[in-house]
Amino acid sequence: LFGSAHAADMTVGFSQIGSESGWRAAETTLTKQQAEKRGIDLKFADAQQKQENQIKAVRSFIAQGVDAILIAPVVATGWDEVLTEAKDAKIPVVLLDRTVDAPKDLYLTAVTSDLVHEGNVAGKWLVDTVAGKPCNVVELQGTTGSSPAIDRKKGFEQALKGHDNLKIVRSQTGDFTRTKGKEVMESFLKAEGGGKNICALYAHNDDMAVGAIQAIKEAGLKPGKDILVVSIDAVPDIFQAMAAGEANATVELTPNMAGPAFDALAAYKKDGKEPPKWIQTESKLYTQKDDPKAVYEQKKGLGY
Amino acid sequence: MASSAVLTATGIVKTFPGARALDGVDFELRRGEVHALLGENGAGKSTLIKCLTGAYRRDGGRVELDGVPIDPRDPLDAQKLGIGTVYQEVNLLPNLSVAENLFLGRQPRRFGLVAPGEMNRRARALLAGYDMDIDVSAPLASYSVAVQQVIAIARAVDLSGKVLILDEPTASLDAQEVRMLFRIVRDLQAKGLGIVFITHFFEQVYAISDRITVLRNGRLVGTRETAQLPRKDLVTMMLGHELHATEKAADTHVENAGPVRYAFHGLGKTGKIKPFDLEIRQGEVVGMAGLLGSGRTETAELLFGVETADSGTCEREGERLSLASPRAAIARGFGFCPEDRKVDGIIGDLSVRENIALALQARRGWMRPLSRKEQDALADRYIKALDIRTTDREKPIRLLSGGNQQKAILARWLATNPEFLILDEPTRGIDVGAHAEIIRLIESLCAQGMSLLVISSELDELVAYSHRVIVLRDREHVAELVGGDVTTENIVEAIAGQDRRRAS
Amino acid sequence: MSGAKALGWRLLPQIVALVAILLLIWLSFPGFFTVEMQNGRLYGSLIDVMNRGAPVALLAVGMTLVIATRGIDLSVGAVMAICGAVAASSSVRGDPLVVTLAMSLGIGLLCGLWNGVLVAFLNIQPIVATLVLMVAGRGIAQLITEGAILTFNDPGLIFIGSGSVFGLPMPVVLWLVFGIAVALIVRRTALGLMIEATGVNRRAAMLSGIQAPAFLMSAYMLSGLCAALAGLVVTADIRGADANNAGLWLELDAILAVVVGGNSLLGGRFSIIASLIGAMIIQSVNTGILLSGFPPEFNLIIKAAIIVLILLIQSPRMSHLAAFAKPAGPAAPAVGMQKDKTIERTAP
Amino acid sequence: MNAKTLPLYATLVIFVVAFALCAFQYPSMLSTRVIGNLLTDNAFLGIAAVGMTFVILSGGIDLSIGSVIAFTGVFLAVVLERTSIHPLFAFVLALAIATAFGAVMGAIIHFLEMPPFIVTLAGMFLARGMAFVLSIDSIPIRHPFYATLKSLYWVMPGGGRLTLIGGAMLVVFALGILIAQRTRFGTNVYALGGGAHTAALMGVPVGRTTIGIYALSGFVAGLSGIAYSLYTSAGYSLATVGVELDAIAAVVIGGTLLTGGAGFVGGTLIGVLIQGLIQTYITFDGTLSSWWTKILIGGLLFAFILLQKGILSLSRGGRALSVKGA
Ligand SMILES: Nc1ncnc2c1ncn2[C@@H]1O[C@H](COP(=O)(O)OP(=O)(O)OP(=O)(O)O)[C@@H](O)[C@H]1O
Ligand SMILES: Nc1ncnc2c1ncn2[C@@H]1O[C@H](COP(=O)(O)OP(=O)(O)OP(=O)(O)O)[C@@H](O)[C@H]1O
Ligand SMILES: [Mg+2]
Ligand SMILES: [Mg+2]
Repeated sequence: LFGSAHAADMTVGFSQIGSESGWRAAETTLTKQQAEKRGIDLKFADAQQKQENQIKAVRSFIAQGVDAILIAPVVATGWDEVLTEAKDAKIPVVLLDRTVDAPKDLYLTAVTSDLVHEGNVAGKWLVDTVAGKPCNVVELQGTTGSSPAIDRKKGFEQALKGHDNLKIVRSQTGDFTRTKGKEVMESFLKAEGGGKNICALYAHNDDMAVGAIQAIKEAGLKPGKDILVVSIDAVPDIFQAMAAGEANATVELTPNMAGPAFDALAAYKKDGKEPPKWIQTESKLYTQKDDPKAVYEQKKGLGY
Repeated sequence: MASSAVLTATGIVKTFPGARALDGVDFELRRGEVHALLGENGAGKSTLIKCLTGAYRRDGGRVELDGVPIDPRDPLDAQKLGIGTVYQEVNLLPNLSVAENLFLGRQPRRFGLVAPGEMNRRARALLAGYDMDIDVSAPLASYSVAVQQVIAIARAVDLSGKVLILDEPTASLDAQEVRMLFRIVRDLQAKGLGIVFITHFFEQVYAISDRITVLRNGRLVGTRETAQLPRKDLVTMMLGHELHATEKAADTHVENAGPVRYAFHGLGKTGKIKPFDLEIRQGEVVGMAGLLGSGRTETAELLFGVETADSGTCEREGERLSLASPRAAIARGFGFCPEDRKVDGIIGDLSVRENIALALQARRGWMRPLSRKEQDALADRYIKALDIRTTDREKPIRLLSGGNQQKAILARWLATNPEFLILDEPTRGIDVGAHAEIIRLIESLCAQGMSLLVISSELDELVAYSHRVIVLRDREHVAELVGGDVTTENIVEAIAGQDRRRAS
Repeated sequence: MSGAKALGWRLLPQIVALVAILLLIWLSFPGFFTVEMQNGRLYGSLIDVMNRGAPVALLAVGMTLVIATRGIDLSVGAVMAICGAVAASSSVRGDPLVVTLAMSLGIGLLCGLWNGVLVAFLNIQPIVATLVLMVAGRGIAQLITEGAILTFNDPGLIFIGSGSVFGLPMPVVLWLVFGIAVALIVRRTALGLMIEATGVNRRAAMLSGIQAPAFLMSAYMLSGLCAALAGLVVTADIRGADANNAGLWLELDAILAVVVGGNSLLGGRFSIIASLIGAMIIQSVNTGILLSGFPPEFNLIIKAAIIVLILLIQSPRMSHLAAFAKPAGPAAPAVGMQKDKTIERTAP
Repeated sequence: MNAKTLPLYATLVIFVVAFALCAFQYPSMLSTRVIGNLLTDNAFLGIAAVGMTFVILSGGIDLSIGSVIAFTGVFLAVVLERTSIHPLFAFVLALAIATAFGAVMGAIIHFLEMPPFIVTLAGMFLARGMAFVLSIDSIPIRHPFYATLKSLYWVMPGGGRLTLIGGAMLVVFALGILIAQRTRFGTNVYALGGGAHTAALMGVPVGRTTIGIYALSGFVAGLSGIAYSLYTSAGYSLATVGVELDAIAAVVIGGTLLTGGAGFVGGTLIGVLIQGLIQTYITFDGTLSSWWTKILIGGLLFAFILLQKGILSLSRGGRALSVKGA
């Protein structure tokens, strides 16, 4: 690799939110792999879901004088101060999988997907699939207040706008977890006449979808047929479900944010070339047509 | 003026779930008089007090202070009105320092901030009046029941502007402290305060009180001039009938104690008690006398394995025992009825039944439970035998009156049928009737071959039932009186020794 | 007063609260009580309540005893995660079911042992002692699953989560049987008495010959075992061990269940049955919220409001009134007590 | 140095030793910068922990502080975003609300005789819920006054900054110590911890004190919320989840008995710093995976407690049955 030569002997601090989901674990693994591949010395700090810990981490990275800092921000706000400190210390900062609302000059670039767009893609797929037929949708939200939950909801609703045949009849939080996904889906099924008036499920992440699929099966319905299932993240297990015809579609959120980030850093270090402020990762839509089995095989090694 | 009432209560009623503790009780306290409030355990004395001081809200009746109707919402109100109280059971805070306990709520302040130096100075001054010279900045818990009692009294006296109420203040005091207390009471009396005095010691009643009010089962029996009320009549008033030939169980000494059952050699623990030898025969009562803090409780705790001795051995009929823990001791047929009922004795939230069955159950192990029937039978037997006053055996023991709690703990140990029973102040806070019963009990137990070690501050009581009396001074066994030598005088002699401790 | 009657009085506030909640839900969601048979399995919201309430109910059993000893166990959530992870990994490794279960339950006991030693022998305050495992435990669980969701498909293990016996979901059977079994053991032996005594006044209990440490240990170990069972249930339920989220913050719900069950956090008197009802109360609230269809941002407010309501129903003030309602025995026995008595020695 | 203050000194010694060890492994940890960060990053926790200390000393517990902090942050953000009122006034409002919130919980605990654990747990749900209702989204605070407040800091020799909130924490602790040790209210708090019933018999105004304690805890939580919103210049309804546990841990590590009645506010400061130290150490290490991080935190926590126990039992020949029923 070209950039890697220069990236080598670089020390990079990485402040990770924590480890709350399989996807997060995969991101961490991939980041470490990418760093290794480029001979980068990666300093890793797990923030246990706490912004203050992330700020602490960044501060101590600065104190240790690393060459660059990666942050996967737990929340969009509240970064101005510490980012300024980094800037003063002339340490470039790259944001992963979420932007922050701080002045753009405070960080080098942000490697993220567009959360709203993800929701939008999922919504579009559903609109096209039901093709004008009336359809009651139930929604499994992510953790209340978390930006993925908010934006993926927004995007999905945008996509549904103007298609009055689709309406969201129930929407509850499943905290991004399988257990809650299953529990909430059970109550949806009860509340909507045993599921007979539900035609589709939209889950803010695959884990909740996987849980919900089990609930649907235990209610004696066929997920994927009686109730369409579309979700986001593209973790391996959802592809198994797709292969079994129990899930219909998922939108990929790549866990490999670090790769592009390191490349950008390398280029920047090499000849001060400013990357674009936003490196958007692709939000690819997978359906049962895309040979889910194969995708599962290639993904299951990535530490999801 | 001197004879006019300072505090009058009329028709006081107090009902607890399942028990009417007070039933239309009248009570009048005059200026400058010491008024003894007497009655059996559970008669309602403490409850009446608590109703007067707002610790309980009364359900009926009126209370007047200097002719003005009062209704203290809580003890704080009462304090503000000039009523100082020592409640039964030392009611101070173990985690606060002695000084803080003395001045809680009225600490001296400088610039709005509490001034500890000043507070400690005053505390020391205050306690000096009670011949007590202790570190007032140390937490209260580091002192014995006795010291705590004295501190509680000092606090109440300091608080009382018009009325001082003392609920069994002398229960854990020895003669010397009692004398000192009476001196102070007389001063206050002279100052025109009204003083309510609850006790089960008749000597003290006749020594200090001007009038006597007697309660029985929550009802007023009557109020008399102490001078016009012979002991015999007083007893009858309290019990509702005469006390059959009990108290003079005294000089009936059973000289023929059996062979040596337990032998302790050089048992001791540095800082607690100097090494001592002790032999206890079958069917023998060994009394233990000494001033407060002389180390009697420590001795007992050492024998029972509460404190692990750092020197000495223990033999039972020749075979070595290791008394590493109370459990081990109990397994060897020991029993120990502790002095500090509240902290070491009762399991407050558990019922009377469970408290009585506890030690026996513990020895049987949890796998072999006493059936509910057995427990009930056990409880009922001792409730009857020791005449424990409770509405039913399922009542939480903390709701029992002080004396009745004491009886329940005694029952707990009798139920285990021990070979060697250690009693630390067994008659503390127990009424005349029960007192006589317990003395008889002790005698009948040893007649049946049980060995007893009895710690008591009541010397005539010790004399009454002890074959031998060990005398302690300053954490050392200093003398042993046997047979005919066991007399009050000799004990006092021995306790005093050459140098009188804490001479006043 | 007979034991049964006493129990009735004891459970009254909890039962009232539970009924009240159920009715409340029923008003907002008429179909709530309908339960039908569906492919050999009872099916309905009421069943969901009992099913989803299983983990907290199981935890509550152990937590009740721990709290009775004047302690608290914050680690149960983490222990659930560990035991779930252990079970999943062993199942993935292809061990036979018995081995899987034995390992997972064994680990649970081990965790309890650890807590017990810290509390009983090192005399560390329970809340911090168990805080250690609460923090480290989740790490250990994640170490086992490496942060991913470890999925398995051993039908036997899955059965624990979604199987059913006599139409009742397995988890329900588990907590009912286990809970009642423990309740019986504790009350039919003297275990309960010993634990209560230790909790109310440890020193007095020791002076009466009770080996308090042993009983402390047993309480924490039972709590560990319960956590293991709960861990198995949630893991089997989603056919995968989610070390990151399994049992997260569930310790709070368990404690809440015990207290809603009317047990004092200051130790002493306890009732396992009451705690189980408490667990059901809490789960009814959660399920009710889901069924009500409010937007999620209101969940917590509703929950808070209902909890306050429940506690109002069973606040000591109310029970005072209940106490006065009880048939009152006569006051301290009146005149003329038998004065002639000599103690016959008890035969041990 | 008497038996009461022993745990305090024990904790202090442990902290100093631990810091020395860390500094030995990572010399750069000895910089005033790290120390400055230690104060700034833990300011909001420390401030809240002061309130928690009072609550625990009185034998109670307050699980609501984390949510109250978050609520205060969101409240400030919303108010400053949607209205034009001055932050100082907003601060006063927030503090008033938080204090009232605490007072109400105290009143419920006292008058309805409910266990604090549950009442404050409900409070925890309620406060977090109100934060959600105010705004699910996280809201940045761009008011210039915040900038000025942030610009107030004292540069220590060596480049470390003692920021406003860091200083505020120290001040709050100073005041806390003063209240606990030198006021009648303080003594009453200890009295309640020693036994509410006895305290009542001794004439302690139990009701007033209880309400006061939880009001104080609420006030301090509000203060901590302000500190946190200054720290992040934002309001976020999911912020500071589980801070109550950190606070409790800090208090107990600081040598306060959870059963109440014994302990010192000063100890809590050390407890907070110890936790901060653990965090800093971990970020300096930078090789730990997410799970090893957790395990290490737990391990270190255990080590500290054990050390404390050791020192205590060494310095006082622990009695055989030292557990006294309250
Ligand atoms: N809080 C309570 N609840 C229920 N019953 C109570 C309560 N307090 C006291 N009692 C009952 O009221 C009666 C009177 O108790 P009280 O403590 O006044 O007796 P007493 O005269 O002080 O006896 P003693 O001399 O042993 O102290 C007893 O039968 C006791 O069981
Ligand atoms: N009047 C006193 N002044 C100072 N310290 C005292 C006094 N009385 C007791 N103590 C202290 O209390 C502690 C233990 O007293 P303890 O009660 O065990 O002695 P005791 O002989 O058992 O007296 P009793 O059993 O009558 O209370 C000792 O440390 C002793 O120093
Ligand atoms: Mg009394
Ligand atoms: Mg003694």
